[in-house]
Amino acid sequence: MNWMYLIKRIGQMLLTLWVVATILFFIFRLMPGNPLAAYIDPTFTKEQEEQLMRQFGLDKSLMEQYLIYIGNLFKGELGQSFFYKDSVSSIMMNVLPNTIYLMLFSFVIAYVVGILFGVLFAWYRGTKFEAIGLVATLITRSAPQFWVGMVLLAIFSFNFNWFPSGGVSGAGSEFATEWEKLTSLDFYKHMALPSITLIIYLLGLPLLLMRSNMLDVLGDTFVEMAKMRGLGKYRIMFKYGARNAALPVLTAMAVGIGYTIGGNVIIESVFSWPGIGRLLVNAVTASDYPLAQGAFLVIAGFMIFMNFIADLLYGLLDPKVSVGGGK
Amino acid sequence: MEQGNNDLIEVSDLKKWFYPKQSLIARKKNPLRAVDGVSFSIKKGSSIGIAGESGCGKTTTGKLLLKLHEATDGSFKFNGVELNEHLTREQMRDFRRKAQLMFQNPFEALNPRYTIYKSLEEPLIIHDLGTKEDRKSRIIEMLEQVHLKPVDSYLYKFPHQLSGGQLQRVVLARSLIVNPLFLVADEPVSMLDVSVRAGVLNLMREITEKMQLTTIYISHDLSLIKYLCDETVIMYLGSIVEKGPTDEILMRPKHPYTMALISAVPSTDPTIELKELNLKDSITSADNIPRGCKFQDRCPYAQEICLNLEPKLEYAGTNHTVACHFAEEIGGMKE
Amino acid sequence: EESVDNDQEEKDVVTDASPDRYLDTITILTRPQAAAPDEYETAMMIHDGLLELGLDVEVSAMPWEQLSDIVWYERDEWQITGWQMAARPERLDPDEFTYNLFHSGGIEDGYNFLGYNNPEYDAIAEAQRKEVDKEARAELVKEAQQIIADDATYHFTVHPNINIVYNSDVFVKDSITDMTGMGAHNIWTYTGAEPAGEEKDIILNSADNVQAINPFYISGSTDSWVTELVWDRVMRMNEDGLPEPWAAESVEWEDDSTVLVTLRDGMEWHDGNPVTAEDVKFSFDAPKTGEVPMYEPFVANIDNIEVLNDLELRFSLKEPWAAFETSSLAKLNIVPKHIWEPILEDLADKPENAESYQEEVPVGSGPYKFGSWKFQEEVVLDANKDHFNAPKMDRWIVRIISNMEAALGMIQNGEINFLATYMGDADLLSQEVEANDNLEMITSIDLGFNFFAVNHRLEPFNDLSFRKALQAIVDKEAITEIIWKGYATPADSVVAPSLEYWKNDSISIPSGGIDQAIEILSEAGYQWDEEGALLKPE
Amino acid sequence: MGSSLMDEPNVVKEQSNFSVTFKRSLRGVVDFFREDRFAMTGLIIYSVFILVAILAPVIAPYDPHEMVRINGQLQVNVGPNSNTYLGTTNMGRDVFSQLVYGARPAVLVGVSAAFMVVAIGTIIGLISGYFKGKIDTFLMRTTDVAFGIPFEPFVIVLVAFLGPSIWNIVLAMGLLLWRDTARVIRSQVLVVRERGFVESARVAGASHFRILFQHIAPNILPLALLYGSLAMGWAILTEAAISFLGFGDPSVVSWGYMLHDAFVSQALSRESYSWFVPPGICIMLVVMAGFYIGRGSEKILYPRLNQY
Amino acid sequence: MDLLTIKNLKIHYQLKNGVFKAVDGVDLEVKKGQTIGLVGESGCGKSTLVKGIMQVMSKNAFFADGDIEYNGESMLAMSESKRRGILWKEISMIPQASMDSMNPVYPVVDAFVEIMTLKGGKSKKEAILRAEELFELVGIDKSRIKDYPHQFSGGMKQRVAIALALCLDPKIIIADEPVTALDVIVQHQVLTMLNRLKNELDLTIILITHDISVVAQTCDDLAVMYAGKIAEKGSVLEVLRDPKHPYSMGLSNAFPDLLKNEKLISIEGSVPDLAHNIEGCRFVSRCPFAIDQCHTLEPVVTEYENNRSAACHRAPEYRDLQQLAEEASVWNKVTTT
Ligand SMILES: Nc1ncnc2c1ncn2[C@@H]1O[C@H](COP(=O)(O)OP(=O)(O)OP(=O)(O)O)[C@@H](O)[C@H]1O
Ligand SMILES: Nc1ncnc2c1ncn2[C@@H]1O[C@H](COP(=O)(O)OP(=O)(O)OP(=O)(O)O)[C@@H](O)[C@H]1O
Ligand SMILES: [Mg+2]
Ligand SMILES: [Mg+2]
Repeated sequence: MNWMYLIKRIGQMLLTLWVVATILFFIFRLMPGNPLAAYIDPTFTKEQEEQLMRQFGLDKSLMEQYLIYIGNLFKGELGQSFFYKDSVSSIMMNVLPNTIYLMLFSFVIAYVVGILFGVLFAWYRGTKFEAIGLVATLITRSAPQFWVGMVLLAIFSFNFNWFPSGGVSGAGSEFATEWEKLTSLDFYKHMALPSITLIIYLLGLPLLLMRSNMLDVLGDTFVEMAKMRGLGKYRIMFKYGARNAALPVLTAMAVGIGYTIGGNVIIESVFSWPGIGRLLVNAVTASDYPLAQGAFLVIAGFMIFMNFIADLLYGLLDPKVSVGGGK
Repeated sequence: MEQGNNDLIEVSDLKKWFYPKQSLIARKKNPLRAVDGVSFSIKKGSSIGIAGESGCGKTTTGKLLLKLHEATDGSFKFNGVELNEHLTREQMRDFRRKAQLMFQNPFEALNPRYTIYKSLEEPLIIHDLGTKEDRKSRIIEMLEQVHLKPVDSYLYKFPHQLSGGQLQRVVLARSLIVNPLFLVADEPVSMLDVSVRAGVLNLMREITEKMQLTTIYISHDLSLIKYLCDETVIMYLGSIVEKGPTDEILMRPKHPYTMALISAVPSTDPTIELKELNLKDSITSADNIPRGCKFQDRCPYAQEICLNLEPKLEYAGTNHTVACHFAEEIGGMKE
Repeated sequence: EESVDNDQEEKDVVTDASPDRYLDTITILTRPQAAAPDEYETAMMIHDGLLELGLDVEVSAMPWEQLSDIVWYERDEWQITGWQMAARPERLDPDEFTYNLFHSGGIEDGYNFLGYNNPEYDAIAEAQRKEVDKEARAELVKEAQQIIADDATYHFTVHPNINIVYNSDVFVKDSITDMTGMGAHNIWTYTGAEPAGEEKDIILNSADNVQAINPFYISGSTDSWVTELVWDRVMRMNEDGLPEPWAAESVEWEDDSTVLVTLRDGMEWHDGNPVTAEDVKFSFDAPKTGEVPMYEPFVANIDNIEVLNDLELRFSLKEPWAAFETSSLAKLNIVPKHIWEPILEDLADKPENAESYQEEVPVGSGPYKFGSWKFQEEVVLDANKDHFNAPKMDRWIVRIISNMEAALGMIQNGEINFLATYMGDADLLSQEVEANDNLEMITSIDLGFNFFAVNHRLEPFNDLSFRKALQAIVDKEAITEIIWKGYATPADSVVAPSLEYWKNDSISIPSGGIDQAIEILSEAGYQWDEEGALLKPE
Repeated sequence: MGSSLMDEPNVVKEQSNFSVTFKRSLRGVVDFFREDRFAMTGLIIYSVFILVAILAPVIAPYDPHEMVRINGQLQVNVGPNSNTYLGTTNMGRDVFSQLVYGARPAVLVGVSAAFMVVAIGTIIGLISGYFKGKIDTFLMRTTDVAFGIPFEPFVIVLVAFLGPSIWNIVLAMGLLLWRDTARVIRSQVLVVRERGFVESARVAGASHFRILFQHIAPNILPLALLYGSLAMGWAILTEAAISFLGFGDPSVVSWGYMLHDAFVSQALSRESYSWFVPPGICIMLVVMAGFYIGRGSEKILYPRLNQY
Repeated sequence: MDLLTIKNLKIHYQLKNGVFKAVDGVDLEVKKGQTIGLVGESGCGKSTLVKGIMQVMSKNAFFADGDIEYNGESMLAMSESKRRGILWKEISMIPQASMDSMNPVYPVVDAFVEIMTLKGGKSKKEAILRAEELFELVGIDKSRIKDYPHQFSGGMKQRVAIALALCLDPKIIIADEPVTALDVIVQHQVLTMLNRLKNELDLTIILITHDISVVAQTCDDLAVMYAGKIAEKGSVLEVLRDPKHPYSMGLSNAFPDLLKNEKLISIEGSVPDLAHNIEGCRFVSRCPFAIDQCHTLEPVVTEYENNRSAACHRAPEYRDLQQLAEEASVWNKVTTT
């Protein structure tokens, strides 16, 4: 293990985070309008307004505010929501798990299925199976997510009533623990439609990536040699081909998780999924800056972290890197 | 301009270390000493060959001499001017005109989007040589020199429309079109088919002689070097282990590595049997160089001193130097 | 093409008009189509009308927060804006609408954001406030409505229909209460609805998040639904829109400014403590501490509260207040003193106030107890079977569904059984109800109303005849038919037709469309240039 | 010393060969399209939509905002018929006309986002990959930052602040989307700069500018164009998504706006498929066109495929 | 009897517009214990031939004609399962690029175990023992079987590849350019290894290369291939010393030798485009001795004593031609015409 390198990379990650946080701060502070507009009721007096400004630290100079903000970030404090009058981090903790469940669940399925079909499409390059499959993949990848989600809703929820149309669990369901929730059928029924929508969308990337990596690997000598040894088709396909082609896909996966968290906004809105994406949209609509800023920062932090992981994974998994020096 | 001696190139203790990219698994943290203290000089108009096993730093040396790499350390004088320091624009331009490189892979060396004409014209344009007409006539002249006739049928072709042998001729023409003094040819024929290889080699021999060019040939193939070069340098892991006139080196090698190298070259004569090599397997690489002689773990003659003291290049005859503590004994043994 | 020609014949066309007779571009503010399709479409209609009148017009759609920010804080900056007044129980009394909206006291920073200033009107608005005699007060209120119409103060569009759909497999039909101006979604329904089958949960939808469950702070409408059920009030508005005693056994006016309240015996907080007169006094005194800014205006007129015994207390008002029952007794939540007193004391010297305090488990005394709250998802309340008006159902669950299409789907597939808010296409809703045997719809006319406000401070809206012309353009009938598909009632006053007692039904407002507008403007001296652009009177 | 050339120091100004080079690389692009059926399909889709966008006023029978009246009768929620080919919206607007006009913002957003992506991404990638060292580090850290910013939320926030105009959406996308292009181009440049002909140009004494723009750039042009075409799809999808969430430009009839309009007007429940489906398909087609071109250019990216 | 017989084998590639005749009628007999070298210019179809024998052809390749017989049985006609049985068990192969010939994500022993358990009917334990044996045989410490491919040097990898080729005791080993791209010293090690194994294990080896010195040092027999056909065949000594085909003559001229001091002569021109039909001799465009007949009539293979054969119209006059061929000027003529 190269600790110095790890430390350097962590340093780089923190730097990136800091820059993003700074950009964010200035975006939110320098935009037009009164940041407290949504909050201040018509019945407020001038004094009350000023008191509020003080309360949120808005009476200080921009630089001071910035320093306080960064200082708070270090302490893990994201401020107070204007809207919910609660600390941003505790609000976020309510919804973050939901986003993560939905995302991970869809992700794992999408990647397993995607990789599988990527392998098959590469193996059967040039056949009808591939041509049709590829067109289908491109269609799913091109269709607007919200559109797909709404069509699925109309068909499977409203029309056939197979799946509930929104939320993470049935009305009034009570779970003693998160674990109980995660093991209940009800939860998966609720997750079905949003995750299908997400899977349909996510599927494309690992599939296409796997396919092209696989095509690359299939041209490699060791695959040809495996054929010459008279090994079976599936053995060659998976042990030789997929096993080697999957490495870049795994790195892509790490980055992809980060992206999906950020891109979940739409699915969460369509399916009333109480996640961080929807929280962000609501916060932006309500001009709840601290909340919007906090949600944004958490999403960004997650993405930056996943990029970092992807980088490390790449170093760990790529034989060329781990061979070091060798040609 | 005329210096006291008539060496065009003087290299002393030239080094190029590559620092590996960091990664989480720090398998190798040491710098890779691709060229590790190389000294030699080349007389004007003479040709010298650099041989050695793959990865010993031949190409890197060649690139250092063309300033395609910045040297880590050492000195490199061209025509008496020190080049291993920051050069002015003018100096650099001048050097670029006088020193040229011929690439190993002719299929790569020409911009696939340029016609042959354009590729050949480019150096002339860069160096502001001649009017358009001058340039054209110079191009035609060069193509004729490399025996690409009739010239017209080549001028406006694209690289992919030419065969490897033809391309390598174009590459040669391109490197010579600005009338350089110095040419580095890095494995100039290794990508070519045997049957056309000879043609290019002959051509190079003919032209460099005619133009009085100072040339460095880089190859792992000793038979080629023998065919082309007056002098030979044998490299091992970034250092020179032996150098001297080609015939001398091939006939009377003094370094155990050179010997192994020579006896490893297969002959086209089926009656000559393959000889056993006197060499051990190695674990040494350019980023993991031991104290003492770099060749110690492969050398069948290695002794205590070889593990501790790095041998210096020492004279072992006229113009013949070798870096081995036991050069005399081993060289003698052979005879 | 044809109609344009006709118009031009009527118009008074001048050539070489002086440049200062031209009007600036008029910008109509509206929420985007997504948020308020009807408002947006109405804005587009006004846009087209003004364009035809010969003005430069543009529609600027922006989110509510941004729009209200401009209208409230930059009172000189906007020209026309879409707006609406929502139905709230206390608005069943005409006081809020007649006084707050138009009294000149609110021009600077009050509800009179449009800057309407008419001393004659101010006098009437003040008088109705203090007039305790109901009949005399009704006369004053009607007079006020007439002035609002005559001055073309607001450009009313409609009272929307409130369409509430419930599942008749779940609820017994007659057990749903339709409350005047408020619709079937109200506390009477939630306490009175009887189960028709196995299902004992009321599951309803809300488009907005629950922001807080706090008796001292109600931020969004969904918050108010919850607080209404968890906390009791001294009085409640009944289904006819009149206040009636709720937690009180009786409310007696001893004179114009003294009220004796007797509480019901045996009420208990959800934590088991008894509800006493001290709690009530605390609830009405708390806003005066400064920690509960939201409720301050509703106790400002209370001089003092005297606790007579555990169940009786006397309110003394600073001056007569006709709307005291509605605006104060039926508005403030009764909160447990034993819980909130320490909290308020603790907050006294902190910058935060009670509004930002969230109890872990909110404790009230109302018909429902707090069950659970899943953020952005749902709030569950359990029936308080010990309540004097105990619900017939077991639980009340509000699901947050921001998506109307989804809500409509869910009432059909049974995920919800009570469609409490529906802002979508009413036509569609009634079709679906038609198609589903188990769905029933209750339609009522909203107490609230939609309108466009013009800025009376600015040209050309400071000119009554221009405002009148605009009234003619805002064709309420067409708006009702096209935009609301008939699921609304044209509005002409701040008082809804359902409040028959207060409503002045002899109001007339020009509605002749573009032709009448041209006529009005021509009479007032407006002219047009040869390209059809409107010119101010000289 | 003294070549015949040196005797006549007749300096001729170098004529810019860039246009020639560019034409040649364009020719390569054209050949590529001609050879690959996938890419060709993509190109045709693009062309059709661009054409529709240009000719929108000619093709569309109504103004997209106009409430259609036939014989004085307002056409609300009617199905497809000979007057309104795809029926009307709940406000009586012609869906077909909206669809046709919708091609305009799509092309506008797509092309301008693609342009920004290609221009910014290519320049950053080129410079970063070519010069290495500090410049590279700086640019790559900047790219890291761009990669650390979630795309859709960023667009939403920026649009919410700058106002819901289509140009702000494009701007927001342009501010971020270049990141992928820059990275890919950089790694491609790292490869190309080591190729023989680039080194040979260096030996010949070519300037950085010449090497960058004459030798390297033409070789990454196809890649840049590929990313441009992908970005085009992305941009259109994003615009649709942003509109769908209600942050779109309310004055511009885009496909995203149409879907949004259909959605809030509950076209789905009303089963007005002729309103709801076509904009989705249009978006899909345009995005897919980008992918098609991408799939075609596999041959450029993976030359080994040509062997099979 | 011949172990492997290739009869008039034609392997063509299907192109978009037409076929590319990479192997166009090759006859070759391989006897047990024989080491036969196959030399030829790049693109003459050597690898295609090997892939044809190993039955792993590109998708667009097909057998146009001819047959491959193993032990007298047609490999093209036999069942898939039988054919798979022959692969590696009977005929195995040493690839050119040994560095990429093994799955990089598994230790090398995995390939041994895989092939021996799947096809050799051995248990895992036995397979590992056998692998260790083979490692010793090719001169690598057996402790290294658990290493990953990238942990070996180039020469070692090539030796591991040889060991792998030996693990099922095949009768025939095909080595497709086993030493190209290797350093002379490593090349030397590999060639000596092959020589040793050939003698110790009585292997039949088909060695493919473009380097006649490699063949000269390892093989008994030599077949010179030109543009999809065998130009000349015979014992190494005879073909190199006493070539009957002008191409063979030219080939020895073009090879530099450390021990000889003569001027190199190249064969100018290039191989004809195999996508087109070729009339006459394939070498005609580069042959300094071409006569009219060569342009129109394809030369037939003529057998000579000592199992030699050549396909040239002027083969009968080969002694005269050999003398002429030593003159550079003779070969240079071709370029200018
Ligand atoms: N740009 C570079 N970065 C890092 N290491 C390099 C670089 N170029 C060369 N090396 C390393 O330097 C060493 C010497 O390489 P060089 O190319 O000079 O060898 P060579 O003698 O030319 O080998 P070959 O015969 O294979 O061409 C090798 O270990 C190589 O991996
Ligand atoms: N899949 C293919 N489709 C079309 N042509 C092919 C295919 N594979 C090989 N070829 C062509 O067939 C000819 C023979 O190829 P082959 O690989 O057998 O040559 P080779 O003698 O092994 O050459 P080298 O010495 O370069 O390895 C070449 O011209 C090659 O371009
Ligand atoms: Mg090299
Ligand atoms: Mg081959």
